[in-house]
Amino acid sequence: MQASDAISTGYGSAKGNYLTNGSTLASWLLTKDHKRIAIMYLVTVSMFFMMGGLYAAAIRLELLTPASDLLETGTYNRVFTQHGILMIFFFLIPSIPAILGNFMLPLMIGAKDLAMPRINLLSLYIYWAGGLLTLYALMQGGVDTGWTFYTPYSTTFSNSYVMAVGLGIFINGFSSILTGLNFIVTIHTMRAPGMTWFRLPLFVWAHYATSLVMILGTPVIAITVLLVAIERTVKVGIFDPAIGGDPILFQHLFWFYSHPAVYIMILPGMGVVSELISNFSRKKIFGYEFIAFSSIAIAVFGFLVWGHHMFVSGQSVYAGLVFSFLTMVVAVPSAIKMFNWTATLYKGSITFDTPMLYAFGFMGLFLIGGLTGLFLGSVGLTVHLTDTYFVVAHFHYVMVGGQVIAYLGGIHYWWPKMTGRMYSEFWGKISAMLVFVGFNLTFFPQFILGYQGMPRRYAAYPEELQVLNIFSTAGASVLGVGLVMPVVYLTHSLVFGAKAADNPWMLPGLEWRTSSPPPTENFDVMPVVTWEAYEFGEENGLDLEAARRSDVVTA
Amino acid sequence: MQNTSWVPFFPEQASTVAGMVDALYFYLILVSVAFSIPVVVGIFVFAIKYRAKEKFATPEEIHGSMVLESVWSFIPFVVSMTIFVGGALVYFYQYTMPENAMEIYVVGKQWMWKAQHGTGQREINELHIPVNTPIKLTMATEDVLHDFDIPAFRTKADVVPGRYTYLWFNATKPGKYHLYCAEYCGLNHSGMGGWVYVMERRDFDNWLAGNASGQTPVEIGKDLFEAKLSCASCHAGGPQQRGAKLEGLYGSTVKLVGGGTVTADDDYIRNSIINPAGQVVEGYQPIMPSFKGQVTEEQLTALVAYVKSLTPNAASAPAAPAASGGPAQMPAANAAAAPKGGK
Amino acid sequence: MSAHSATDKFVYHEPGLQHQFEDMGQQEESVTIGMWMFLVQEILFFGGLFTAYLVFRYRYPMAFAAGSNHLDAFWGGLNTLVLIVSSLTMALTVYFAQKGNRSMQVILILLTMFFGSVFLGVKAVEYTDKYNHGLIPVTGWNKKTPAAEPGAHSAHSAKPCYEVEHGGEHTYVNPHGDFLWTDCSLVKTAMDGNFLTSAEKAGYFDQAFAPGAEISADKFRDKVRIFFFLYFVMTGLHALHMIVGLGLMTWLLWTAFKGYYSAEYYMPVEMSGLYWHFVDIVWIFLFPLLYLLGRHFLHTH
Amino acid sequence: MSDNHEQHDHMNIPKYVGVFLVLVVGTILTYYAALVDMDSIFPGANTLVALLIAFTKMAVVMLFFMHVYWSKRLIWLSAIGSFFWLAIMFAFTLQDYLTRSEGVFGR
Ligand code: HEA
Ligand code: HEA
Ligand code: HEC
Ligand code: CUA
Ligand SMILES: [Cu+2]
Repeated sequence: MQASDAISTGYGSAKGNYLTNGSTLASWLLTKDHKRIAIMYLVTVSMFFMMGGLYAAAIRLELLTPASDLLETGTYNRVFTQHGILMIFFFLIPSIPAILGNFMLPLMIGAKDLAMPRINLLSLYIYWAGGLLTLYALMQGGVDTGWTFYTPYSTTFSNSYVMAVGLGIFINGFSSILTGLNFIVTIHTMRAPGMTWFRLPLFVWAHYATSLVMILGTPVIAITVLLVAIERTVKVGIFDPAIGGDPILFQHLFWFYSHPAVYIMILPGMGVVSELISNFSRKKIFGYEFIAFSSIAIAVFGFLVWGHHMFVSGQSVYAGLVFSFLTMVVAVPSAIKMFNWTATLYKGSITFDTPMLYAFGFMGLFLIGGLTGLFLGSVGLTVHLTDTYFVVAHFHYVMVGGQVIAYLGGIHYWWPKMTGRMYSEFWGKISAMLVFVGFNLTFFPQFILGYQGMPRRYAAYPEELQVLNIFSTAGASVLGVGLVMPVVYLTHSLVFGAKAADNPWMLPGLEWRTSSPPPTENFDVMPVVTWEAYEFGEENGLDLEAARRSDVVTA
Repeated sequence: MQNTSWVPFFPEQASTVAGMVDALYFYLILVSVAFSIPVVVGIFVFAIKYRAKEKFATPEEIHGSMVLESVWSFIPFVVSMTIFVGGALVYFYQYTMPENAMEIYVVGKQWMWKAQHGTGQREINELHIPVNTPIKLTMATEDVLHDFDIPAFRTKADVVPGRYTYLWFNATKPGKYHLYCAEYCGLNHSGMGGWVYVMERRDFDNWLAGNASGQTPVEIGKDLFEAKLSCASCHAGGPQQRGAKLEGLYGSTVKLVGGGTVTADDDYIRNSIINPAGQVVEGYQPIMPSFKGQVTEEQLTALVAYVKSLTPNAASAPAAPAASGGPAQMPAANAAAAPKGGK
Repeated sequence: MSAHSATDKFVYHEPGLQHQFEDMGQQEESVTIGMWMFLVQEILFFGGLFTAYLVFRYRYPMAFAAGSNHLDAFWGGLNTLVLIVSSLTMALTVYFAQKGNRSMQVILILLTMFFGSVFLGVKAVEYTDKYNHGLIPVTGWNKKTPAAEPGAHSAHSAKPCYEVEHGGEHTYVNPHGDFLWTDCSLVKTAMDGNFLTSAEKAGYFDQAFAPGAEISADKFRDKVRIFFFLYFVMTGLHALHMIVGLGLMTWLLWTAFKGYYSAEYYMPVEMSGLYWHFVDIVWIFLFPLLYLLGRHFLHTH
Repeated sequence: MSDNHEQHDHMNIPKYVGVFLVLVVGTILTYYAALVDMDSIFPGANTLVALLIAFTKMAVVMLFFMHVYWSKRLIWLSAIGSFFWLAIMFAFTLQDYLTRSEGVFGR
């Protein structure tokens, strides 16, 4: 045991941890422990990410040459559709909430578990069921509708497995709803004594906002894909104009969920980054309330702007203007966050551990992604930009540059807590930099391609656009290497990594005050919170003096 | 914006709205840079200046500042409003239909664009228009959503089944510009496009009057087959193609669905084009669309000549001049896609 | 640091207290909030359908009036009352659970289940009736009645006309099980009275703006079929919730019978009650929207 | 933490029956209201009346049968909030359909 353990572990346990508490298959599959559930999510979500990544590789290889030569157009269409579906519904949406949120939320608020452990397990099984159905459909031949399932192509014309994938997404949606429900209840009722709302770490606030969106939005996509499925099977319905329906209604219903869903895909990442920026500057976050409330504001106002995906779809000009206006408004809370993070660095004591490198990466990439969101929100400009690679670049900047980077940062940050092992800091830094460089090389050229007019979902494109596409593919290779590396060294660390201290970075959060890995019910002793969020001083029970003397604390 | 031709990788500006869109674009780039500089410089400066000098330090606490928060909420808000207003003005321009525009009907179908001019002239995957003339497209689709997109004009609009949608532009520069389908529409979405030809008024009138290209029938046929009529989208000869293989067809004996056989002569090819459902080749689905009414007699002759040229030793007898070119009507699709649900 | 230890707290095990909670109050609050969040989710789940209903009703009011008139407001009204009664019995179940009265609880749960079943029975009758009239909006799913049999329920005011088709040895009124609707009288009346919106004109007529255009029976039928599609999806989903509710009641009946609940612990009863009332509320909206709106038009013209 | 046990005193059988009667009256009212042509007063009046009655019925069910009246702020908030979100969905979808005008998009 290292010196720092004794100092910082106020509430931990020496007896054993959640990993050693039973090793049979049943002890995992029937567990109600949020930490084990999170680990099972981690494994499956990563698998889906790799599959999605392989599809991405196929996309980029095909686009190396202008002609549709490597993949036939029909295959290409399936490839990008499946890439989108796997990445969005089965990777990005559950990524941070179901893994890091699930694991950390109870720890951070000082609870023994989520409020509804059985529902948590149920949500995992639902996710598996939805995932299996989708995988089955992919084996059978896949879908070719685009992840947006626009009607009437999806209801009447496509002869791929729309039904099965649709039902997969329908089922999976309930997993997300149950996770959100569980988080809201947990945050309301399970806080430890002294853990007031404004002492909550911002990660928790971000998850509260995310959960709101999950509960209020996801049911709508569920019913919408159900209607598509019904329309497909019985050939009646409300979306295909050939039988009297209205395809634009589908778009309204779809985006009512799917725009707010993009905030499901960024708010948790913003939560992670708030943690990282503050903790690795060892400084209280600047404007805590503003960051907390801007999360809620994003969640709420995010519901008012869905029509910005439909500027050229045939909705009314008036609606286009209203949605454009509100899109601008919803960008402001993100701006507030951005500035507060920057201000937090001011006069801090900044270290450059791997998680912090990811946080810096997030700041830069989300900045570009968000600002290009404004380009797309400006109606007149979007008429030119919509359905081009500009949009593709925008959303990869926010989703990959934002959420995925934040997710990686979070995984590295909490890895010692989750596994009790330290990863290699050297490889961590190398891979963080490779990801950053590769990412920009992949997607920045796509902005230019987009402005030149290259439409998205194209298997073949005019020759004059090849140069930039080659850059993009080259970048994707670098990015791919950068992303494979963590898989390798993190796995490696599970066996060979140095044992992690309970609080390797001497941080004040409750999750750092229990042992690494934490015991089954998280704390042997019910914690009582007497400090504000992000207070690094010794008076809050952190024996920094002793920690400084021992140099084993960080690996 | 005046001249952007020096900017690398920048699309041509060829319509009245293009300059406005580009101006908006440059304004947004300016805004982005203006907001990025404080953030990026801030990150770099702070990161370097305040890098940890001591392990586990506890720097002085700064809680926040109401003044700063107000400033950096208010400024982005105001700036974003200018973006909104700019966008709205351009949008109005893009979608307010001019009064005396020249009207062209456009029908999208999987996977081709069919256009018909006021004079009855038809074209497929091409659009010939005069320069400096407002053009209004009235668009319909026979099947799924498509999107008529001309990047050089910086404008596009979805074509929605069950109703008409409209698009207008005023081209400012003669030339040849990409035409795309920008809304995903299935298998050959990326092949659904062609060219927009902007011509001087006089050239356009000539074009309307007749095709003065001076190509041989086989060349014309090849052009039609590969680009204008998109025959190649089904007949390119790959393993997964949906149409029959045409190489070596001429003079061979073709097995038909239902048991019959027929020798592939000029008439058979001709009929296969204008009435494909009449003789369906064994092993294929009767999905080939009829091109009746879309190809002129000359074009038909040229197509037959081209298909024959795919069989190396075929006798080069002139195509039999049969006459059955139907009267020019609106593209069949227009009637089919008459407004059902729209309003 | 660890001044507060577990021994400070009064630890005992109340019935039904789950391991993650500290005390019963915390558990009850969690469960209540959880249930409400679930209901919020349910409201938006139905909300998608209501949006679809709204859009189509706004665009094709006459088609919806025609469809709505063809539903039987008597059955619909009766079912509303049945459901309200079951809501009352459910509310009283909770009331007696709070009082710790086991026998009343059991009786009232049984009553609730009875009324719930009556509701579903009536729904079944209605669905059958639609089936017999060729009003299932799916081709092939309607009754293929031999023409010799006189169609039942000929008393309806807006009866769709059957086309008699001759095929094979028998003569069928609906050989392919089509959705049958040929009655355009309502549109005619509305047309003559100048009640049609321009969306409807475009939706019901072949040449929307040509003078003297003829109503297209096909186009009108498509719109009425959308009404029936929504009718079946919405009431079907509602009925599904009723069935789930009945399952819940069965479990509740068993546990109440076993005496699991007391004046201290009756959370499950209360939560089931919330669910049951929610299902009732959905019907409170479905009834006027599907059965009633547009009726005045037929009444007054 | 929670004061659920207090609910014993808020409602009694006569009150429950009273709420029930309100619901029955509402049902009958909504039926007859639907037969009267109020659309001639202003278009949509029939719909409005039907919905007003439905909302009233919903309100009493929620307040008394579901005990919202005596519940915490959070419950009020989620009850009202969910309908507010429905309203957003309706309003923002309809703003498109209601404003499609001739000459611009659509016809
Ligand atoms: C994580 C996901 C995510 C996030 C967070 C965002 C954030 C934003 N998005 Fe993005 N978006 C997507 C994912 C996301 N988007 C996806 C997946 C699509 C395509 C879907 C498809 O069709 O397949 C899409 C498409 C898309 C479109 C439609 C494009 C089209 O198809 O035509 C639009 C249009 O308005 C848009 C706008 C915005 C805006 C304004 C924001 C804002 O929230 C951004 C706010 C952030 C900032 C503004 C940066 C920080 C601020 C400052 C540094 C200060 C300066 C600020 C001001 C001056 C206001 N997005
Ligand atoms: C979370 C969301 C997410 C993520 C992470 C990504 C990641 C990537 N995406 Fe994706 N993308 C979408 C969401 C996402 N995408 C969506 C929604 C669409 C729209 C679909 C549609 O139009 O319907 C889209 C479309 C899309 C297109 C446009 C296709 C088209 O319109 O024609 C392109 C083109 O370049 C692309 C590229 C990439 C690349 C190079 C990555 C890279 O970042 C991927 C890098 C990852 C890896 C390379 C995997 C990592 C590897 C391992 C972990 C190890 C295992 C693997 C090996 C051993 C090889 N994506
Ligand atoms: C949508 C796909 C499609 C397009 C576009 C298409 N075809 Fe076809 N074509 C087919 C299919 C499928 C068959 C085989 C079935 C049949 O005979 O109808 C066929 C058959 C033929 C045949 C007879 C071949 C034989 O082996 O007997 C000829 C000739 C032909 N097409 C010429 C053309 C020409 C010329 C064009 C363009 C003007 C064209 N096709 C466009 C799908 C298409
Ligand atoms: Cu047509 Cu894409
Ligand atoms: Cu959006």
